[in-house]
Order: sequence, then structure tokens, then C-alpha cells
Amino acid sequence: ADTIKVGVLHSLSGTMAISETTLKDTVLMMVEEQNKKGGLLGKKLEAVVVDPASNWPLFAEKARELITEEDVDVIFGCWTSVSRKSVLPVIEELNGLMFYPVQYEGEESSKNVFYTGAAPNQQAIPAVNYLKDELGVERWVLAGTDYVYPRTTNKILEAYLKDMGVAEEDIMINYTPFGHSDWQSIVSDIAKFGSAGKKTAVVSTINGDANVPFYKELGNQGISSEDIPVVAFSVGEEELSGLDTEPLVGHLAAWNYFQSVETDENEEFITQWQAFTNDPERVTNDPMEATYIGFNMWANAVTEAGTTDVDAVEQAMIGQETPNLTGGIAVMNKNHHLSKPVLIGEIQDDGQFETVWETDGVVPGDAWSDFLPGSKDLIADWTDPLKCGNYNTKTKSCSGQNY
Amino acid sequence: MQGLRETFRRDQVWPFLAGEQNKVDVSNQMILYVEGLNLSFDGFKALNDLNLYVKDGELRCLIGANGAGKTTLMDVITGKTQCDSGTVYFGQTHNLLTKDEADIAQLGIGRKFQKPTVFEEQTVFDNLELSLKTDKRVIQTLFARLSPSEIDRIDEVLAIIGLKELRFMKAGALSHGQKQWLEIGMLLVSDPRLLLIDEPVAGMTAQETERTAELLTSLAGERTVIVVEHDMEFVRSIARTVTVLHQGSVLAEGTMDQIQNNKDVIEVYLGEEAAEA
Amino acid sequence: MISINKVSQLYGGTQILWDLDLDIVPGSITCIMGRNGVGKTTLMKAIMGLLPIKSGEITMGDEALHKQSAERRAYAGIGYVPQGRDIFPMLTVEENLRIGLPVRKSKEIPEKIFELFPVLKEMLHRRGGDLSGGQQQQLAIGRALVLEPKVLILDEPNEGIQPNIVKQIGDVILKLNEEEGLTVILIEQKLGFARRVGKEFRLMEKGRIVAADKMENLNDDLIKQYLAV
Amino acid sequence: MPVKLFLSFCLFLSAYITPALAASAETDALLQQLTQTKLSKMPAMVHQLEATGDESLLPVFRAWLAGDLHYTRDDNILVVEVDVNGVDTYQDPYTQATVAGLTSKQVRKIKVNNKLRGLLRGVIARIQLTSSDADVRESAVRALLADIDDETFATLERIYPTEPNKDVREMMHTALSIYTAQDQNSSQTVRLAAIDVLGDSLENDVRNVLFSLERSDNEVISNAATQALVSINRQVERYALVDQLFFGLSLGSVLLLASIGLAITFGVMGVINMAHGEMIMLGAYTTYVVQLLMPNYIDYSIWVAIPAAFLVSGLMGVVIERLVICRLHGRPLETLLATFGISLILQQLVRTIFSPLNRQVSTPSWMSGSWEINPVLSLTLNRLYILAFALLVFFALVMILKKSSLGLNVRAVSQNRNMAKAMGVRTEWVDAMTFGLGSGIAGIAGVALSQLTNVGPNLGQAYIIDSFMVVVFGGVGNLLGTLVAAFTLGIANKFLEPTTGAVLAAILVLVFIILFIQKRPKGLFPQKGRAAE
Amino acid sequence: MSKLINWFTEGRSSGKYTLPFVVLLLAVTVLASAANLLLPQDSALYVSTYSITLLGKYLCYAMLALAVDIIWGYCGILSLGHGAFFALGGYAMGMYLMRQIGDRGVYGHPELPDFMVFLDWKELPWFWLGMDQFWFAMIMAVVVPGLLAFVFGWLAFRSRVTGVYLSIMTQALTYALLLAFFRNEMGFGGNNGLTDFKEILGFDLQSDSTRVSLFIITALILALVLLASQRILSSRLGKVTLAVRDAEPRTRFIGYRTERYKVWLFVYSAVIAGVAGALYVPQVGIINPGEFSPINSIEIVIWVAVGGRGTLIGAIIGALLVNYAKTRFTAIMPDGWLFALGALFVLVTLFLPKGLMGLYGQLQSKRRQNAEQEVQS
Ligand SMILES: Nc1ncnc2c1ncn2[C@@H]1O[C@H](COP(=O)(O)OP(=O)(O)OP(=O)(O)O)[C@@H](O)[C@H]1O
Ligand SMILES: Nc1ncnc2c1ncn2[C@@H]1O[C@H](COP(=O)(O)OP(=O)(O)OP(=O)(O)O)[C@@H](O)[C@H]1O
Ligand SMILES: NC(N)=O
Ligand SMILES: [Mg+2]
Ligand SMILES: [Mg+2]
Repeated sequence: ADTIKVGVLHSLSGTMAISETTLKDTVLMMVEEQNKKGGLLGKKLEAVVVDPASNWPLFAEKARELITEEDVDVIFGCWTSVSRKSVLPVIEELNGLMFYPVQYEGEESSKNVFYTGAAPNQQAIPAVNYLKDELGVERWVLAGTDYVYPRTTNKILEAYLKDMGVAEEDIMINYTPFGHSDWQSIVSDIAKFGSAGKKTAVVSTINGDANVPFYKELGNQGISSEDIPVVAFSVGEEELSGLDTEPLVGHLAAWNYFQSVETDENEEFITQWQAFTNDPERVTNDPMEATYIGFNMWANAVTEAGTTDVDAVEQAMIGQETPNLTGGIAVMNKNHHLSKPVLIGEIQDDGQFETVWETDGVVPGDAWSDFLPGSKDLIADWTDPLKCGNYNTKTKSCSGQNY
Repeated sequence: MQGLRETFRRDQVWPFLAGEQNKVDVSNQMILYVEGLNLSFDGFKALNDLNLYVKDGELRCLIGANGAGKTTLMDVITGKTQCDSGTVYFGQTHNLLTKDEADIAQLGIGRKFQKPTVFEEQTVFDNLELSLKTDKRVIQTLFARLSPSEIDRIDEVLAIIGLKELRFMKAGALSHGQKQWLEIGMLLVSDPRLLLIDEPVAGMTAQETERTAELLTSLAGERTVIVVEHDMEFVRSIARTVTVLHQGSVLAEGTMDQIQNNKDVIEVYLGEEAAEA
Repeated sequence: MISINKVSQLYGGTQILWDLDLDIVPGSITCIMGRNGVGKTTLMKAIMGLLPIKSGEITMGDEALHKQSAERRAYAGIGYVPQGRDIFPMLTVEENLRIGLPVRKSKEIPEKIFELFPVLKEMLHRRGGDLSGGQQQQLAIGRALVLEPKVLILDEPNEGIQPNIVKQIGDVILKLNEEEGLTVILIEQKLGFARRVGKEFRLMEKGRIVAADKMENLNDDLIKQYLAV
Repeated sequence: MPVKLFLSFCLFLSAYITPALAASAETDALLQQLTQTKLSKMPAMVHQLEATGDESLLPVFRAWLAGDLHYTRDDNILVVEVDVNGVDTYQDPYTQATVAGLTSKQVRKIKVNNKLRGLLRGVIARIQLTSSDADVRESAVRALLADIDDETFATLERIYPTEPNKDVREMMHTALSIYTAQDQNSSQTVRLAAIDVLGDSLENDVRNVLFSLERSDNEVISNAATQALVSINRQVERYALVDQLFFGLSLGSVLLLASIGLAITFGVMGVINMAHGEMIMLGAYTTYVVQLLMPNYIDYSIWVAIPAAFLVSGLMGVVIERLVICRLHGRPLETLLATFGISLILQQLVRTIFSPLNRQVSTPSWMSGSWEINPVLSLTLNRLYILAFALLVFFALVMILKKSSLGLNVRAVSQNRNMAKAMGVRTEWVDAMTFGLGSGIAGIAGVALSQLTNVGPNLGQAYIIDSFMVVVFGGVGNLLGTLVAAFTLGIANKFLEPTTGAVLAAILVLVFIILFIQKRPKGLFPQKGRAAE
Repeated sequence: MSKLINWFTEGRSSGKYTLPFVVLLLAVTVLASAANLLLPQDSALYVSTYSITLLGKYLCYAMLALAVDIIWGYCGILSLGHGAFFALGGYAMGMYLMRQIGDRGVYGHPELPDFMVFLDWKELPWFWLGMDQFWFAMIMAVVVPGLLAFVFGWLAFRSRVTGVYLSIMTQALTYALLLAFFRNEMGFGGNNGLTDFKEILGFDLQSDSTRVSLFIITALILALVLLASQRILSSRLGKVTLAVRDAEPRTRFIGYRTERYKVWLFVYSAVIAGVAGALYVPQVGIINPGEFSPINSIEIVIWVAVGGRGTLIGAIIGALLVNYAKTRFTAIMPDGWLFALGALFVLVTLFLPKGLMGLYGQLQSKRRQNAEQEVQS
């Protein structure tokens, strides 16, 4: 082929379009930029966009279409874990290559996927540490949308908190359906839970659409960030842009990136983005940075490998380093997860986050949580001699590979 | 009255031993008992302590002012409407009030509606086939086949109702009068024991009315027929016993002559002129 | 009053009316007769504008009716009592009567209607659909009269009506015709009634008018030829 | 370097500020330091400032708390950011005089985080204890309840006897009791008396104190605290029930708003209107656009948005009716297919025009916050307004359908189109108006929903199922049924939720509806009569 | 048995296009399969495995559409919840496939599926027992949807819930199931559902031959279901069905227990949907609660309407066409395909009131008319 094809597998319609469309545009922008720089290996990049329409089986079908019909060399795609799970067997069967740019629950490491979003230890654990150490939180509400990412994250957090000596009755866990919009009772329950004389915080793994009504209700019931701070893992600049943030000032989020971080790279990225979307108000967010890092690493790896061949690129990926937008260097580890800094920010009235805390250096992403009984003993290492995504250090065995 | 009731006792010693039987017990020569029927709609009394007894094989005409409750009575008999109180027995043993429409139909009570209702999307022939007296359970219907005798029967009825040429026409495309005929045909083909016929000749020409009269008269004897009609000429031509309903109860009963000279009936129903005619 | 000129009409593929011509004498009562299914109702619907015609003209005075919508025809002065009554079943009797009021720009139901049909007053607040067939028929006529029409179309108005009311309806028709000069088109199967009320007759067969004359000239030959089965 | 800066600061001050308002030199130095301090060191600074400063620092503290306190990049001068007609301008914190020529690029923000906010609130409250406004004093005391140190106690004790306002006095009494109850040095009887006082208060902080007292070693105190808590909890529970009822009514009002439009287009006209949700969505987007057009009048934007949304959705309804629905008379099931297609098109349309992202709709200030009946029972204002609004819309609609000829005509048309025509009813006009009315009302619902939830392309999808459920549960064609159904489902849901959780509550409500329909196959308020069979 | 075959062959005349259609369907299936397995990849006529899998999926949808058409088109029961039966069948198959993974999951647990391991389940819930047996799982794939349809139908039809009330209740049913299956506590993998299947009956799910086999099996079952349904609907039972659709009360008055007819037809239809679901899952590789979404069920109804309600072939063609359009549109015009699909639905309703099959009928009758005119002139 005379071009290198980049598949883009993000929902442009349906419930997830709200989040994923941005990532499609990000990839298109990166492709354009790369082509301005002369492409890769002397070839132009060509983006192939499809719409899996927030329909999970369709993700698998479209992944197959991209790889077998369109012969793409790499795919940037997926947001929800279920879409990734749906695509995974296809990618592994056809030996494709995919970059997944969203924070997720971990418990996975595939040879054919690079995870550039945060694993729980790069988001949830530091956030809890911050609340405990800096704000003196003793009582915890783990509120999430009822699906696997919040479930797993909360399992990890629960184990972690209990390890730290938090009593059972000081942890409240609450799950709501997707798109839950009536938060009156839950917010009022949280308020009640928080009026027991101990500093209380909410750790929110509430998913996209349900957030706006959740925060609106928080604001209306007058729960301020000083009373009960909420730290969220799925609320970024983009979600805030759909909200009047005035009443929410001071609530928190933990990410690896905030638009407000002042670095030259970030400034350039924001300018580029706003020019690309032709919208001077357009915000950036963490999954975009993850896409950015993933794309740059891939470009470097291809250059290094001198080919787009998946196996070669996959090996070249490991150890790749690219600058983060927030400063410092991201590194791709042997487990296909990144080492990245963790930032905690407070919501400001202009819809941005202000960094109030960050890790000293980078934190390596952990594919298998140390706080889940099933995965304590698992590690992922895609270099020789192990070459396994879930190596059990106890039984010294590797299972679940699809090839 | 008490004695009468005693005569009409229809209790059995062990009713459940009798099992499911569709035989109509007419040992008292009565096929339909309607007693003390009451029914009101939002306070309006449509049926008011109505009593009606119909002999087996009789042809009974039911007349009465518009709104007297004739159609409603048929609704109660056929299970379409639940009454407030009263009893309706078919023969000695079948309490119709505890049965639903399908049961009642399978017992052999057929009905023609005041407003002709046929299966508009199906052909005239299919309409008749569906009405055949057959086993109407699901599986049996699935494997049912038209026997030659059934086909003959349908042809026969088609001839009677004059729709032979139109047998493969969709019933919805028939004119009002043709639908009336088709509905009569559906009744005939189902071979019922008791026919309830609501205004059969509405919209028919004089000659057609005559033919209908002949048809109904020929049916009586073997079957029991209850006809509701406002066309006095028609009623006169077929009637033996006439029952007049008024405001939900029986106003008068007797031969046509008696009825025609009944003052009350003339006042509320016939009008002076019709009575003279 | 109304003249119909070479009207043809089809249902799907089958032609029902064949180049039909018909003149309605103003101020008269014209009785249209014919066997079941010859197209009487179809013709009335065509006049009312409820069925599109394929070709031909329908005029009333110098208005070309066939170019107008059904509701305009109601405003033009045609009242319609359909076969099968077509009461609005979930509206009360009063509401059924009120529907037509805007046509005459009035606010109240004319008292005359209750004089003609006292039952309607009794049943004023019952649902139209709950009435007995005969009561509905009276309502249908009353409803059409609310329009104070110039031409009243009655499609088998006596179907299912008790004898004294049939007579009464006949009287009403005659009275309206005589006192207010109402033109009436009446479809009727019962010869007796037709003879008593009708002034003109038209016989239909297979979608055409095959005989037209004054009612007194309706003889047994014609009846045998066109009405007997 | 700092000296130079300090000098320039003084120069700045002397140029702009009248000496009377100028803070002391010590304070100025501290404030200067502020621009250089790390977030973690700031709490100490706040205490120092409070100690040295006085009332004149109030505006600085306030601006800081609000995140509006900035300093110039070039010369570290403190300024306050104010929004003047949508433009950020910078003012001197003391005089409110505008500092000309500063843009947001030239200033840096003085950071503030949750911890600082808490501290600042305390400081402000202490300063405000002597405010002339009784409400301000009361909330100042309330703000201090959480941590009453010796100094605060002393101040309160000093001003308590002279406090003229009864409510403020009561609040102060509570505050003093909190201190006394915890005071190890007081005698047991004094402490018990204080606990007794606390037993009457519903303040959250009071409960916190009692909780901690409950855990104290002193058994008498501990028992007294438990008793006080019991009596407080009894009250709290009673109010919780009221709260729950309100939640239910509120959810009901949302359901009602979302479904009234459908009660017309579907219930009365019989159109299975899958695009109903998108009509709601259009209303919500209209609110957004209205707010875009009048950014400085957000408080009034709703009054413009309501008629605008009615018109936009209503007109869209008319267009849809004229172009599509009118050709489907007598084929009600096919309206499902066509309107589903329309809903896809409308969704994609707003995605294309407004982007797939949620849009921000602000809440007018008069709708924000809550009506605090007491510390444990407060009803959020926006929901209160929406509840009232829903009822208003409902009764307005009922009046329209009852009093105007439209109501009668549309029912006639839906029951027998041809006969209605023959009676002179302009059926096409009636159809268009009715569909427009139903859609317009959906649009109005969108305005209300924009205050509660996402304004995005999926807004409509989120409500369509519920809307159908409500209309059907209430009985198709019966507006009152829709009302009752909406509130029944809302309340049922909210009373289930605390015991079962949100997901199971939703499932149980659905199962309840399914079983209910077995009992009443035509909904809560079935159409009656012969024709309904 | 021979009686049954007799009965089967008897009704052939009534659906005169059914047999040719079945022949066509099977011919295409055989040719496509052969082209995939026998031709080299670079041949012009080679049919990719992607296409085969896609076709297999379409055929499952077609079967589902057929199921809806049987009750909606012929019996007038508009089910807005048929996706539920489809999904239940799919879950039964999914559970079987999940159990087949055995200890090859990422955690290497011999019994528990991965999602149970990391959510800390200790043992297999009772309703997973036996699902490792293919025959048992397949029985469940028809029994569970059938039973649900029976209970629901029995309740609803007995109480004479009809029209929109019934439709919305079916919607409530699938919606409730959607919410329930989303719950992780239910033990069906929550939102993620079941995925990462490895093999079916020992055959590798990723191999071409397995995929082709699944495709062929789907086509065969579809053909069988079509023939059986055609036969049922052309029997007298079919006539009763139509009668129920057009005038249910009248049907009761001539002695048919219409609710029983409706229940059994509903169950029959649900079973077909369940079978379709069971065939669907191994071909697409995932089953999750999204399949219960009410919007999915509405879409099925729309396939039927596009193809032509009340014609079995129409339902099949509608499902194939709409899904093909979706596949193409989402790739060709990812940003605007909803416009195209939405417009397609609107235009079909407006201009093809009887769907595509109606169009065919119209053309036929026009041709006949033209011929007649020629004869006359
Ligand atoms: N479902 C119902 N709801 C309310 N009223 C009803 C209902 N059914 C019947 N009625 C009333 O009961 C009375 C009797 O009606 P019915 O139809 O039995 O009269 P009928 O004797 O058949 O009259 P006709 O000769 O005009 O057909 C009428 O006044 C009618 O309004
Ligand atoms: N909707 C329709 N589709 C097709 N054909 C129809 C339709 N309605 C009526 N017809 C046919 O048109 C012819 C005329 O019907 P029409 O109703 O006008 O008859 P009619 O003269 O009023 O008869 P009747 O005295 O029975 O009322 C009939 O043969 C009928 O079969
Ligand atoms: N991986 C997530 N956020 O679903
Ligand atoms: Mg009657
Ligand atoms: Mg007629």
C-alpha cells in the first residue's frame, strides 16, 4: 500500500458519541499533523473512520472490517470497557494493533492492545491518598454507575481502604444505572452519611451522562466541596463544559492531564486543537492526551521498526518515551501500560481544573491490581522470555491467550 | 312463581361428575331461561329485572323501542357483557353467566350483530370456513382440513346468501347489505342450536327481506331463533310469539295480533299508524 | 340544486360508478333506490367529498363542489347522515351536536333539534357510542341539522329505528322540506316509506342511474326490474 | 527584590487608595507574601492575616474565597477579578476601582483549595459576627458551629447578651452550648444543661458534637448525648419522610412534564410518536441558544426560553405533521416507523449543528439553592419551581382542551376523520395544531429538563420510554390519568429507592406496571363505554 | 411422522414465493461458503470471512424479524420487546460458550468465568449449572424465551391486554430485563456481558470453517423456520390468526379461544427469536444487556415494516436490507449515516405503505393492468 492506514473506531452516534467524537477528531488532527511532517516511512497516513454507533457487537464487526477489509495498520479506538472487550478477540485473532486511550479498570493486558489511559493505581489510589492525607477524610462514599469499571475500581478501593483500617460502616457503596438522572435521594443519602461527625468524601466513578444531573443536584442541595468533596475519575473538562460549574467549585478530579497545566507542549496542543476544531473555546481532556501520547509513541515505534508490521511495532513500542503534555516523560512499560504522572485538580468556575496536588514523578500503570484476590499474583510482561499478559507468579503459568 | 321455579330446578346431585358436556338438556322443552336480569351503566338501568323464557325450536321475535335493551340482552346471553344480577341458563345445565364468549359459542349459540361485523381482510369463503362448526382448539385448528362435506356446506350457504360469485372477494369490500348477508351466512354455517339475530333486514330491499323471512322460518323447529327487528312487516311475516321490551324489562308478550292491539305497545313503540296498518 | 355530471369512481381496481348523471331538484325530496351494492352509498360519499372521484363534475348552484374539500362542502350547505350513523362514539351527545356549530357561527345547539328528537335532550351527557342503534340514528340526523344545511343527505335513515320513530323521522323530513324548503336526498329501501316521503325517485343499477321520475310514477315494473332480487 | 516590589506596591497603594482604607504595613507585607506562597503554606498565612488584619480585609478574604483574587504578573499587585457584562476586568480589592488595561493574560490567580476555603469562611464569619445585618450574623454563627475555639467562645460570650435578634441569639446559644458541652473544665451539671439545649437543635454540627460526646469516657455525658441524639433522630426521620415525598413528587413532575405532550400526540391523536423525546430535546437546546443570546440576563432567560421553546418545538411539530404524519391517517402503526426515522434525523441534526457534546445551560439565580425549612429539611428551589410549573402546564392544557373548540375537534377527528370532515371540521388544520401543541408542550418540558439534566443529543432518548409508560399506565387518552400515573410512579420509585437501590427500584416499578396492567388492561383511567371495547 | 410431512407439503401452494425464496437463500449460502473456503484469497470471487460472518449475523436478524412479523403482521400483536427473547436465547448460548473457556480464562480459574473471578465470586451461581452441556444450553435457549413468553402472554392475553397497552408492556418487560442484566449481582457479567469465547462443541470459533458452518446452519434453520411458519400461517390456524388480528371479539363469538391462539403464537415467535439469538452470539462474539434495549426491539419492528408487514419474506428482506444499509452507511458516511437511515424509514413509510413487498405487489398489479389494457385494445 502506498499509504499507512489508521483506523478510527470511536462511536459517532448513540450514547457514547458524547465522549468519543472528540477522540475521533483528535486522531484526525494527529494524522494531519503527522502528514504535515511528511508522514511515516515516506508514506502518507490515511485515516479510516467508521461509526460503531455505541453498539458493542458492532464494535467487533467494525474492527474486523477495519483490519480485513480496509487493511489498517493500527486502530485508535474504544471508550467503554465493554466495547474493548468486544473488540479484543477480533484484534487478537487477526493480530491487529489497537490503542485504547481511556482510564479503565485494569485486569487486562493484551499483546495487541496498548493502554494509554490510567489504570486504577494511576487514578483511584492516588486520589484516595490525597483525600485521606490532605483533607483528613475518614468516611467514604463510593458512588458509581453499575458497570465493570466502577465495580472493579470500587472493589480495589474498598480493599485498599480496609487495608488502611477504615471500618466497614465508614464505607458506603452505591450504584446507579447508566444515564441515571434523578439523584435526589442518593445525594440526600450522601448528605446524611456525611453528617456523622467524620470528614466524608465521595469517590465518584459515575459515568458520563449521569454526571451532569448528579452535580446539578449536589449544587442544589447545597453540598459544597468543603462539606463533602467529590473526587471523580470520569469527569473531565469536556463533561464540565456541559455544566454550570459555579456551584461545584472545589470538587475534585484525578487525572493524568488537565488542560490548565501550563507547559509549552500543552499550550501548543491546545492551540492546535482549537484551530483544528475551529472553536476557540474548545476544551481538551485526559483521553485526548492519552490518544496524543499513544499516537506519538506509535509513530516513533513505526519509524524505529521501519515497518508497520504489528509484531515489530509491538516490540518497538515497549520502552518508547514521549513527552507528556503536562511535563515529564511518559514511558510504555512491558505490560503495555504507561508510566504517567497523576494530578488532582479542583473544579474552577470557568470549567477548568486547577491542580492542587500531583505525584512527584510518574506512576507506572498496573495491569493487574494488587488489591484483588484474583489478580494479586498476576503480572503482564510482553518481552522475552515471558511474553504473557497474565503470568501467574505463583503457578508460573500463563493462560487466556487467544493465539 | 315459587312453583314455577321449583319446576325449573336445574340442580344436579353431583354436577362435577357430569363432566364436560356440550349436550343441551332441553328436557323441559325450554332452551333459554333468563331470570331477574339487572344491568346498569353508570346508574342507567339498561336491563331491569328482565325475565325471558324461550322454548326449544321456537322462533321468537323481540321488539321494543330503541334503547329498550334488546342488544344488551344479547350481549349478556353471549357473554360480551357481565350483568349485575340475575341468571341465564342455556338448557337445564349450562349457566351462561359463568362462561366466556368462546364457551358460549361452542355450546351452540350463534349471533348476528346489529352492525354487521365480518373479517374484512379475508375472503367471503374464509369467513365462512372460520365459522364452521369444528373443533376450535389450537392444535386441532392447525391440522384442520376442509372435508368435502364441509366444502359442500359452505357452497350451499354461499348460494343461500347470494354471494356465490363473490366468494373470493375480500369481505371488507362488500356493501352494507352484502355484509348483512355474509353475517347470516356465518351463522348458518356454524350450525348453532340457538340463533340470536339482531336486525337482519336493515338495509335490505323488500324482496331480500322476504327471502330472509323465509330463511328464518325454515330454520325454526330444528333450531331456536330469536330475532330482533324493527321492521313490523317482517316481524308479522315470521312471528309466532312476540316479546316487547321496554326500558329493560318485558312490557308485553303474545301473538302478533295481541301485541299490535296492546295499548302500551302502541304508545311506546308502534305508533298509531303502524297499529292500524 | 346539485347536479352530477359523468361521475366515475373506483375502489382500487374496480369501477363502482360509471359516468353517472344525476340532477337533484331544488326544494324536493329525491329518493335514490337500488339493490344492495349498486353504489348508492358510494355516490353519496362522492357528493360529500369523502371519496375522490376519478372523473366528472359535481356542482351545486354554480359552485364546483368536486374541487372542494369535504369540510368546505359542509360550509356550502350539505348535511350528511351516513349509513351506519358514524357517531363519534367517545363524545357525549352534546359534543356530537356541538361539532357542527362553527359552520353556522353559532354558540348554542338549536332548540329545534331537541323538539324533533326529545331523546337527545334526555341523553345529552351520555357517550354517543353508548346509545342504542336507534338513538344513534336520531343523533346522526340531529347532528346534521345543526349545520342548518341546504341539502340534507340521508343514507338509509330508518335502519334499525322503531316504527313510531320512523314515522316521526318521515314527518320531520317532510316538515323541514315544506317549512324550510330543505332539499333532501334520501336513500331508502323500504318502499312504503319512500312512497310516503319521496317526491322524486331515481333508480340505480351497477353504478348508473337507470330511471328517474316523480314518485307517483314508480310502478311495479320498475320495482320488479330494479329492486327485486 | 522583595523590597523593590514592596515599594512599588506602596506606590501603587498611595496612588489609588485613600489612606483611611489602607491596611497596616504588616498586613501589606503578608499580602505581598501571599503571591509567592505555596498552597500548602497558605493556611498559616490566613491565620496570620486574621491576627494582624481587621475588618478592612473582608473584601480580600471574600475575593480569595471566591477564587477571584489575582495578582499582576509583572508587579505582584493584588487585584480582584470581576465580570462586567461578560468581560473580565480587574479591580482594586479595597476601593473597587477598576485597574485599567489589565487582561487575563497579565494576571495570575491566588490559589485556593478546599482547606483554605474552610479556613476563609471561618475568618469571614468571625469578622461578620458584628455585622449590622441580623441574617449575616446568624449565618456567621452557624458557619462557626463546626469549630468553636476558645477565642470564638469568648467573643460569642461577650456579644451574646447584647444581641438584639432572637434567632441570632438562639443560634449563639447553640454555639455556646456546643462549646460548653465539650468543655472538660466545666462542671458536669453545666455540661448536661448544655447537652439538653443541643437536644433541640437540628443543626448538623450539633449532631457531630453529640456523636463525639457519645463516645466520651464520661458515662453520664455519654448517656445524655445518646438521649439528645435519639430525640433529634426522631425528628430527623419525620422530616426525612417529608423529604422523600417531595422527591417523589418532584420525580413525578418531571415524568409529567415529559409525558404531557405525548399524552396529546399519542394519547389523543393516536400517533405513536417516537420523535417526542426529540421535541423535548429541541426545547432544551432552545433554552441553551436563548442563554447564548442573552448571556447577561440569565435570570430572565427562562421567560424567553419558555415561549421560544414552545414555538420551536411546536413549529417543528407542525412541519412534521404536514410533511409526514398527515399522510399516514388510518395507519397508526406506521407512524411509529416514520417518527422513529424523524427522531434519528433530529438527533443527528443537533449533533451536526451543536456538536455531540452536552451544552451548558445555567440555572437562573432565583432558581438555585434551596428553601431551607430547617437544617434537615430543605427543598431545592429548582425542583419546587418545576413541580409548580408542571402542574401549571397541565392545568393550562386541560383548560385549552376543555374550553377551546380545538379540544372537541381533535377528539372528533381522531374518532372518525371522515365524519368530522363532513361536519365542517378542518381536519388538516386541527391535526397540525394539535400535533404542534403536543410538540410545543414537549418543548416546554425541555426547558424544565435543561435545568436538571444533560442538554445533549441523547436527552430525548432518555425520556421517551418513561413517557410512553406514563401515558399508557394512566390510560391512553386520559389527561388526568397521565397526571396521576406520573406522580404515582414518581413516588413509588422514590419510596422504593432507599431500600432497594436505584436500579432495583426502577425494575420493581416496571414489574409493578406490568402486573397492574393485567388487573386493569386499559390503564388507571380507562376509556369507558361500548365503543371502547 | 409421515402425516406431519404430508401436512407440511400440502400447504405449499399458498405461499408461492416461499419455496423459490428458500432455494435462492440456500443457493446463495452454498455459493458464498464455497467461495470462502475453496477460492484463494486474491480471487475476484473470493468472499471474505468478514462477509460470511456479516451475512450470518444478518440471517439471525432476519429470523428475528420473521418472529416479529408472525405475531405483528399476522396476529396484530405489536411486540416492542422481542429483543428480550433474542437476548435470552443469546445469553443461553453465551453461557455455554463461556463455560467452554474452562481454565483458559485470564485468571485460569477452572470453573468461574473471568468476570466472576475479579468481582470475587466464590462459586458458580445455580443458574449457571449445566450450561457447560451444549444440549442443555440449547434447550435453555428455547425454553427460557418460550417460558417467559408463555407467562407474560398468558397473563396479558387472558386479561385482554391489547393494542398499545400490550406493546408498551412488552417494552416494559425488555426494559426491566435490560436493567436487571446490567446489574452485576445478576451474575451475567453486567454491562460487559459475556465475551472472549473460544470454541463451540470443540471447534475453534475463530477458524474459517467454523464460521462458515455457523453461517450455513443459520441459513438452514432460517429456511426451516420460514417453511414451517409459512405452513402454519396458511393452515386454518393462520386464518384464525388473521381473524384475531382484524376482529378479535368477533372471533371469540364464533367459538375460538383467542387468548390461547395468541399465547401459543407468541411463544412460537419467542422461541424463534431465542433460536436466532443463540445463533447470533457465536457469530458476533459477544452478548450483553444492550440487546435488551427497547430501541433495539423497536428497530426490529422497523425492519419488518420496511420489508412489508404481513409477508414473511418481506420481513426477511427488510432485516437484510436495513442491516446491510447500516453496515454500509456507518462505513461510508460515519458522520451522516443517521440522516440516511432516518430518511429511509420516513420515505418507505410515505411511499411504500406496504413495505418493499408491497412495492413488488404494486408493480405486479400494474403489469397485469397494462396487460389487460393491451388485450382490450
Ligand atoms: N356500554 C354501555 N355504556 C353505557 N350505556 C350503555 C352501554 N350499553 C348500552 N347502554 C345503554 O343501554 C340502553 C340499551 O341499549 P341497547 O343497545 O340494548 O338497546 P336496543 O334495545 O338494542 O336498541 P336499538 O333497537 O336501538 O338497537 C341504551 O340506552 C344504551 O344507551
Ligand atoms: N372500501 C371498498 N373497497 C372496495 N370495494 C368497495 C368498498 N366499499 C364498497 N365497495 C363495493 O362498492 C360497491 C358499492 O358499494 P356501496 O356501499 O356504495 O353500495 P350500496 O348501494 O350503498 O349498497 P347497500 O344498499 O348495501 O348499502 C359494492 O359492490 C361494494 O362491494
Ligand atoms: N473504561 C471506562 N471508563 O469505561
Ligand atoms: Mg340494538
Ligand atoms: Mg349503502
